[in-house]
Amino acid sequence: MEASTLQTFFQQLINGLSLGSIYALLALGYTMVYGIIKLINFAHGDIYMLGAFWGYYVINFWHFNFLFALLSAMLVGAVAGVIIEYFAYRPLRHAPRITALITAIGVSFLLENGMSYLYGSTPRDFPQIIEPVNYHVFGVLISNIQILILVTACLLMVILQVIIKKTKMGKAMRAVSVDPDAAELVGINLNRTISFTFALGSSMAGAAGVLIGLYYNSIDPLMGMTPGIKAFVAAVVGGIGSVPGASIGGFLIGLLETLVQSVGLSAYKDAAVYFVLIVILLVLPAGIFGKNIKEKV
Amino acid sequence: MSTILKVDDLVKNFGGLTAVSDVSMTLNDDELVALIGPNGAGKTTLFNLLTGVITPSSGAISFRGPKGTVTLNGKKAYQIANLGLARTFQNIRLFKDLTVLDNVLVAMTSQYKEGLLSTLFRLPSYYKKEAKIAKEATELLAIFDLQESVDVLAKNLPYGIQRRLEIVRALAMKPQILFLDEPAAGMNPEETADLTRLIKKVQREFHITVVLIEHDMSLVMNLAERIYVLDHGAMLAQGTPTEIKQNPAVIKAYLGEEVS
Amino acid sequence: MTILKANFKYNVSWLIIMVAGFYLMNTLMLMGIIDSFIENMLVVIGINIILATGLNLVIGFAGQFSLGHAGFMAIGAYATAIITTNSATAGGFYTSIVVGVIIAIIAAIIVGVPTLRLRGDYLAIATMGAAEIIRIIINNLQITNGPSGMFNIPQFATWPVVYIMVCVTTILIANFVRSRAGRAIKSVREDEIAAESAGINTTNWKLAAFVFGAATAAIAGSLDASYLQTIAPTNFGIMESISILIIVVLGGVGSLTGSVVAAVVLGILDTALQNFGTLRMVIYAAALILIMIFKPTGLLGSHELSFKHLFSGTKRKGRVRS
Amino acid sequence: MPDTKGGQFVRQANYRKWDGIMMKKSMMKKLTGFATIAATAMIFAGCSTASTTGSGNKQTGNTIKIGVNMELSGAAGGYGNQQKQGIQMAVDEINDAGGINVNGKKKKIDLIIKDNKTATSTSASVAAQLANNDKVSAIIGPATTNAGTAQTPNITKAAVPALSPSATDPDYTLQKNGKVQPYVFRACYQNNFQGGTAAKFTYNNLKARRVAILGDNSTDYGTGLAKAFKNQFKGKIVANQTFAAGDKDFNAVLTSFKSKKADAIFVPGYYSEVGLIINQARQAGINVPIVGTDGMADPQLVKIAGAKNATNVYYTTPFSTMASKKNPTAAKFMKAYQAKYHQVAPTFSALAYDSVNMVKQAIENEKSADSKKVAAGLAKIKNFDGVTGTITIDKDHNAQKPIAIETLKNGKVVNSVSIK
Repeated sequence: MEASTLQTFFQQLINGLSLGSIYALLALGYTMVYGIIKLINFAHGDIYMLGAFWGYYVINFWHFNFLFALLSAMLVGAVAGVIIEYFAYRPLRHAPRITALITAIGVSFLLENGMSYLYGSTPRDFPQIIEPVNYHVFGVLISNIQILILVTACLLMVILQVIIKKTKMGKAMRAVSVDPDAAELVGINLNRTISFTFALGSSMAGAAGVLIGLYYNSIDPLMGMTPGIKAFVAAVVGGIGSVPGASIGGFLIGLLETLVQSVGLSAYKDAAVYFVLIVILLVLPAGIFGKNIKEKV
Repeated sequence: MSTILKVDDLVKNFGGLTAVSDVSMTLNDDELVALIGPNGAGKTTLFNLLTGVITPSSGAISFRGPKGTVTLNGKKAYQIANLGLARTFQNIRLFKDLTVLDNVLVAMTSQYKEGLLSTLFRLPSYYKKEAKIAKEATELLAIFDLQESVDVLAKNLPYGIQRRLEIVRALAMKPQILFLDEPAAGMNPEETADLTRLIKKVQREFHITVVLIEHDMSLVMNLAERIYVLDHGAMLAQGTPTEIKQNPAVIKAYLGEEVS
Repeated sequence: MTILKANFKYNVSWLIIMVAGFYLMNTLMLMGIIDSFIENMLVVIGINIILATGLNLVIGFAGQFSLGHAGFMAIGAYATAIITTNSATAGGFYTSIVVGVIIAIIAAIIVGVPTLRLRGDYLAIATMGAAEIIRIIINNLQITNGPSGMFNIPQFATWPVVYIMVCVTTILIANFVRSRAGRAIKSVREDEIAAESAGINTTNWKLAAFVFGAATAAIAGSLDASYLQTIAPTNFGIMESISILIIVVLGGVGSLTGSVVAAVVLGILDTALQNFGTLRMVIYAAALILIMIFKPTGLLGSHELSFKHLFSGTKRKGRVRS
Repeated sequence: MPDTKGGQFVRQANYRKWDGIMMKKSMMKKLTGFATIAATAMIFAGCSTASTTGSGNKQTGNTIKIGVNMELSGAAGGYGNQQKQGIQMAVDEINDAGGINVNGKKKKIDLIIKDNKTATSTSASVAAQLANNDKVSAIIGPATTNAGTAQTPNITKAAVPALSPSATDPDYTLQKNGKVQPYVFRACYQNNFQGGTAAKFTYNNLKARRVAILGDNSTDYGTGLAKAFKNQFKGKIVANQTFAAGDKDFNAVLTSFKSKKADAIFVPGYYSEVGLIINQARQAGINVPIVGTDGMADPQLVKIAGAKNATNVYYTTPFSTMASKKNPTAAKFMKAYQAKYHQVAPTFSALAYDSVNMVKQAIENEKSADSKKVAAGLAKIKNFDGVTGTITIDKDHNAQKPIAIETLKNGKVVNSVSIK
């Protein structure tokens, strides 16, 4: 097990990018939901967990193939997102934002512990529906699943960007995120737009659940907790509300964690992430791609 | 009559946009000055620059305070406020969930001290200070007929009273210059008339310089001793109401804008 | 002097309630009605009251959304654990509280000066990050015994000590809130720009509230370490900050009485749920969502229990009758 | 000049100086007042405050109450629920056989299970309730060291013994002065013993001289074992890195190990993460031996790692499928567990199962279910025939039992070596 410095560097780059693509995938959903109703949807990480469990069951028991598992998990994620929004967040749309945040935390607890109660909290192995294959490129290892995740993350980012910029619904979403009352006045259906955003964002999480389950081969009811918070950090670093920002933030956090671990400071990898977060916020208070809106006096 | 505030070549750029360009003006003791101009002329921006809410891109503002003349550029808003420049806002900015009395007391924060110990342990000196400062505030409120509503939350006051309270809050700062940003906005003629009397009273009784932005020309002409006219961020004209009324440039810029 | 006399009445009322509460609890304990299980619950509730009122000062009164309360609690807890392990005397314990408070104040200044410029959720996530950094550092230090945490910490924080500390910190916070300082921080919460224009140095007042909150959190941490006699870095993670936040929001943001009530309600709920095993957190989460949906401003909104209002209320009634 | 109220208001009197003087005076007065209050408070604190000290719980009814203080939710919920299954099974078996023989009279076990949600304060509260209100004879649990140490003061006050199936910190059973905690016991190895065994095995049997450590830094289990290994390993530690529970990506650390020329990797942690480490190490082409401890001895490990990858993997364990062939108690347990829960028994369940039976043994030996007697009985347990081996409780209340090292090849246990 020997490797040249350059090979190690590129290997770590690949490691960082694949970890980053996972954060990016989750951050996309976070950023969309936050962008539209300014709510840190704590339950987002748990929808990702639901997606993973759905994938686990349909592959194991209904023998879905990968694509169907992925698409159905996106659908399940979307439905879960819409239901959560309808029952838990919609009644609180005019309540103080901190109240909605606590509800989001409550939903997150409910999903985590509800799943623990129903299915136990022991980790399960995810069915290996795609046999992992390693490619050696100039001594650097990269697996087919890593490529798949990286490509999916980028693809979804582009699709989202197109939806937001080009479609009518996308325009409505942007309008609502700027001023919900004004959007309603010009005839935009507020509820439908917000539901659509939740569906879209949550379907990203559902897809991430299947992909990450496949990649790491281990799922459990609490799996959404840590990546959920990291993904939110990624979204904030990138500029919350911005789709490219979420991706850049995700890759940045992934690369940073990899860098810190590769120099032997793994005990401080989370501390480094939070430190960089604070520094970025101090320099760019709205994140890298965020627009810093000053209050009008 | 001596100069209390002198503004030289003040410029403010927002990105590529010049909101205020090369504005110079002077304010004297105890005078009532109006700042007029079409919408978007940069009046509120000028107020924001003078009171430190935003910082100028270039230019100088000097103020003759009780401790000699100081430059206001680069000073924070609270420092400028404590030097004696108080203001109200175009869209009322009261502390909505505080009582009328507390709104006024907040403005008096820097006029007294309560030691940490006496605050935390409620030493007798705390009660004395509180009583004394509350008395001062209530007296001030009484001058403006607000003594009945001291315990009312600011957000529960009628609109016109809210405007009045904002003026009282500014006066509680014991200012030397008071900036009023469209004090009559949204008021009916009766309320406007009340307000006119109020501003006159303030200026007369408190001996302070008052600067006001106003669109209501009858109010402006009725009140102001001098008028500055701002258009597209630049100072278009200045003079007495009679002079301004007859200034062709003003008529063109102002009426032209208003007609279209 | 009349002002003093008038306020004397309210202050004495509070004092009587506190002393009566103490003797009631003490009697119930001597009678065996409060056993060590209920005592344990009461102490945990007490510590949560300190934490929640301190956080409410920052969130509810200064309007600064901090999610890093557990970090400052950790500082107090470790100060007490380390000092009393080496010097197991009451003097050592009280010194450790002071040391913990001082370190927490320094940490709060280091964290607060840069981050309090941020607003809303950005501030929340920055303070959460800062608290995590504190926890990770503690997790990797020798003196704190790393992730194993510390145990066999001598117990000085018996229930009377905790009771007195709860009373003292609550009084201090309530006094702070109803003073010149309290008005200043509330004005910052209401409208930062207007506050600045009213001569309020918003940066300093925000920091003052943040630092005060951190100091009380450190006291709570000290009591926690000394009462439970065991601490570990995992006790002070994001989830702990969130659970304190939940107490604050459930009680009502901006209501100290609400924080006290919510700490009691949640304390009892939490204890009652011990028998439900895995289902416990499911019930807790469902309760949380339902309370928030049906009572979005918390149990008490921004209302406070005040003798001034009670007394003047009766007076007004009296006048009507006569 | 018209002098009005407003004018007076503006021209404020210079009252600050005067105020300063007044303040000093009143400060003095108030400080004395405050001192009085403080003194009163001290008196409160000093005299006649209630405190409870127990003399143990007597068991006079027809049942024996045994409490369970367990991590059923929260971070360690997964491990806690495995233990609960083991406990439940042991109790069912005992009750089906009529109960525990107390001085000739069979008494059934009344099991009281409570959740401490992996929190120290809740653990203390649960212990207080079990010991004082439920009047249990003994407590099984908690699973983690931190939750365990949090209950120690309360059970000691109430004189109720607690037997933890899996608290591994060396000082767990000790007081600050090094003396043994009279009511604290454990059924598992302590870290120094297990870490040392792994170190010796790695050096002597695997002949590894350069070892990289990747340990769980979020629990005392991982760090304690890593420390013990480091202290007792005669070769060189070339890298010492950590992860946190819940981490899923170890590629960066494993890649960094490549350049360290390690002969073996020591991974003290639980199966959830170690399984992933094995998986990712083998994927990354790292084929050196991976050595771990009993936290990874779980059937789920191989599933997460992938059978193909679980090769050249070693771990210390008191108990396993392999050992069960030689140990009839274990074989019986494995079979019954499979029948009851439809899965292969994990180590945590086995340890918990043994814990209940050790309590039973203690009660039968002492012919009493009084909590103090149970404590005495637990301290005297010798050559107890458990699923996890023949157990003797030593003077520090640690479970002494033989340790074995198992080898995995293609996901199957192919070898089991006993270490002395």
